[in-house]
Amino acid sequence: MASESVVASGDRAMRSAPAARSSFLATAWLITRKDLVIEFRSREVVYTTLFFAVSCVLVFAFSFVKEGVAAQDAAAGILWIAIAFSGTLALGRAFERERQNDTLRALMLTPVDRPAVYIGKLAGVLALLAVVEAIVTPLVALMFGAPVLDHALLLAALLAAGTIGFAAVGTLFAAMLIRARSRDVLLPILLYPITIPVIIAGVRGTGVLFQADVDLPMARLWLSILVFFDLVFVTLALWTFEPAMKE
Amino acid sequence: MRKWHRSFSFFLLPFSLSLALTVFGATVCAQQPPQAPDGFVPADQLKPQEQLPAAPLVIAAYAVAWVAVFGYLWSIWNRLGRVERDLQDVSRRQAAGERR
Amino acid sequence: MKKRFAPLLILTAAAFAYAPLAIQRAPYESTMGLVQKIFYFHVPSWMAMFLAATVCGIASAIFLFAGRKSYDRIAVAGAELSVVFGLIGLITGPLWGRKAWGVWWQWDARLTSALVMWLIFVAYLLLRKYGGSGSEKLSAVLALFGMANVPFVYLSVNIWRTVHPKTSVVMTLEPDMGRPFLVCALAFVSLCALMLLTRVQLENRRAELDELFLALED
Amino acid sequence: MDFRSLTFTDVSRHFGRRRVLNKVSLRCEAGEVVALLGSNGAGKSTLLSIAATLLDPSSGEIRYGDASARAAGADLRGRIGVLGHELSIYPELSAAENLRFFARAYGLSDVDGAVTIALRRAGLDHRDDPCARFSRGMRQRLALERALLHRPRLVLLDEPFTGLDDSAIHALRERLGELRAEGCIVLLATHDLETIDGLADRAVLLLGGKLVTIPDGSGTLRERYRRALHG
Repeated sequence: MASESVVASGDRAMRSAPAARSSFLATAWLITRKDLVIEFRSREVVYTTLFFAVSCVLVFAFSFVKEGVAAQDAAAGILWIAIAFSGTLALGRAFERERQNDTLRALMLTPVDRPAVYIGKLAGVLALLAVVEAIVTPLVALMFGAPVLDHALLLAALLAAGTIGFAAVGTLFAAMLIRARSRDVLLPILLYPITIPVIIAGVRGTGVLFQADVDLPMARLWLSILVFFDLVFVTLALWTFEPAMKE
Repeated sequence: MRKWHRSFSFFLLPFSLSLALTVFGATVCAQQPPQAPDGFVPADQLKPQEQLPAAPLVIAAYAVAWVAVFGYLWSIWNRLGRVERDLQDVSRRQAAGERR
Repeated sequence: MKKRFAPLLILTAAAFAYAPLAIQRAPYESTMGLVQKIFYFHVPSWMAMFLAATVCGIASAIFLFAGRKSYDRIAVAGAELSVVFGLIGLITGPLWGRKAWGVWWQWDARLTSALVMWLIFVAYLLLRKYGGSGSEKLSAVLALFGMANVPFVYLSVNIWRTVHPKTSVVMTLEPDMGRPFLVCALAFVSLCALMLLTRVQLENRRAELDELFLALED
Repeated sequence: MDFRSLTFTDVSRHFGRRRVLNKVSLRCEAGEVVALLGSNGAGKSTLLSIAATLLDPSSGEIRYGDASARAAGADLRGRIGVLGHELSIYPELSAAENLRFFARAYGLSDVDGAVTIALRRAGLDHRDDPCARFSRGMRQRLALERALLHRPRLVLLDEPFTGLDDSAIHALRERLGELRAEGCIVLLATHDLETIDGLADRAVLLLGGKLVTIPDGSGTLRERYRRALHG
């Protein structure tokens, strides 16, 4: 190995101090891209979460079938339960990988500011859940005859807002549970009470879209409630991520 | 070793028990029938909830409140006693440690 | 600690001594009759729960951002009290509802969000019990989310049409009902403060015990 | 943001009821390699984590030059390089991808330049398969280069010799010499006395949470270590 020429006693360490730290968004994108590349390579979390979500929907479908026809009004609830459960699974798996390789610790050692790490991880989880929802929603439409395409844009907004609210809290807790004992059971215990309002708003909003006489203003009301929750949860998470990650 | 916690609970428990009795007494003697509703309706036609006597519900509610409060106070007092005992034998072990 | 206890203890005892008499003398509510008397314990227990939840939230915020360990102990006390008073509220409510609305539980905004808030503090206690050593900070964050729910619970009854009485009903009570309510409210709030102090005292003694163990090792 | 010394003042740390560090005071100067000795569980990793700003001390204080970690903020982390017990490498990514990710995280201006040099030093420049297939020694070398990528002032190494073959150990000893010449502060935790003997300017021992300085004097490090242990 050609050994680097040793600079006598010159203070090399001093002169080549790194440039100013990269901006918030650049750091967040750096972490998201890394997560997506890892996920694209192993695809482990996508496949497992997807299969889990599909089996979740099937199980519910069987339980609500009457004389061969699945209950029409159960579609919204089932869709959101599948999202919530697979979301918890995906969060647990994503951070389990960080724990096993202790890589989050290395990230905490770099000068990146912590909220950017949080946003980066959050975006990674959201991308994952978007893939799951893109497949589960048509499945629910197929099995329950839910009119998914009638107000596709509003439905997509509801799903996005609900998933952001759910994942915002989930990412924060999953990251902090890395050191805790029995974290697999603690994540749902902590996550569901906090995100119940988000799930209720999501189910009610989606339910309104699926029913025969669609009540659009009501759906928009639930959407605005979801956005309100997203803002509250994300800001609260951004404030608390830094002190909470400090041991 | 301050003894306040023992005197505090010594004083609190008998006092609260007597208090609980007064509460039950008050609710029981409050049994006068509520003013009769204007029209007389045969009992079985009333909505199910009307047929339900109110008194047991009220007594149950007050009982739950008192049981919860005293159950919790008792649990604090219990845990406090255990911590005090641990504190004593740790300080005894420490004192013994210094003497050795 | 002892001197702060005595006045509070006397205040609580006096309020609780007078409460049943005041309740017993309060007139019957025109439509609901006797069952409405649960009101005098149901609403104050929720007031005590809100107080404890807010104490827990604020103490957690101080512990999290200022890193002061003593506030974490106050937060634990607040969380436990939120669960206890929440439990009283969640049991007395349906008892009253059974008669007044004909059903034990109704999934409307006020009851649901109150239940959710109570579940959050139950989760707080579960986390502290099973989370292992590093779980204080996480439970502080959870308490912050719990406290963010407190205003939401309070406002939910006004935003949605709910079967639960509006918050304004307390202000518009007729004087005969208003007095006993105030007595009970005072009784519960002072009881909450008293139990909070006792519980914090327990946490402090536990911390002293840990200190002694540490000192023992040196 | 830079500093010339690292100072621990009465640093204590306990986990629940177990005291791990008890009033540890130590000062390390620029251009010095300090060996931190002690058996497993003596608190070596805890002390390194505290120095790396990952862990807060229960009491006592750490100064980087004359600034505290809280005052220095995130920039301080840009001047510290850590090789932990766990190597903290993304197994799904290749060596180059790992280094490029951390180079950007450290905000280096010339990312590719730094990465190619680091790969060559780690002897991994011809490997582009994921790190999962690397041996412990290769991963260790990669983790070391990752820790030194941003030319840190303070270098914290936790058991750097484990899993290395002789040539790798020789390369590491040479690298430590370079770091000392460059004016870095190197704090190295190990219980491999033979390898570190003659390399460290100073050695200190963590015993029951307390710090014991091993006098320089005559004899090998092991003899002086034994004398300090039973002295």
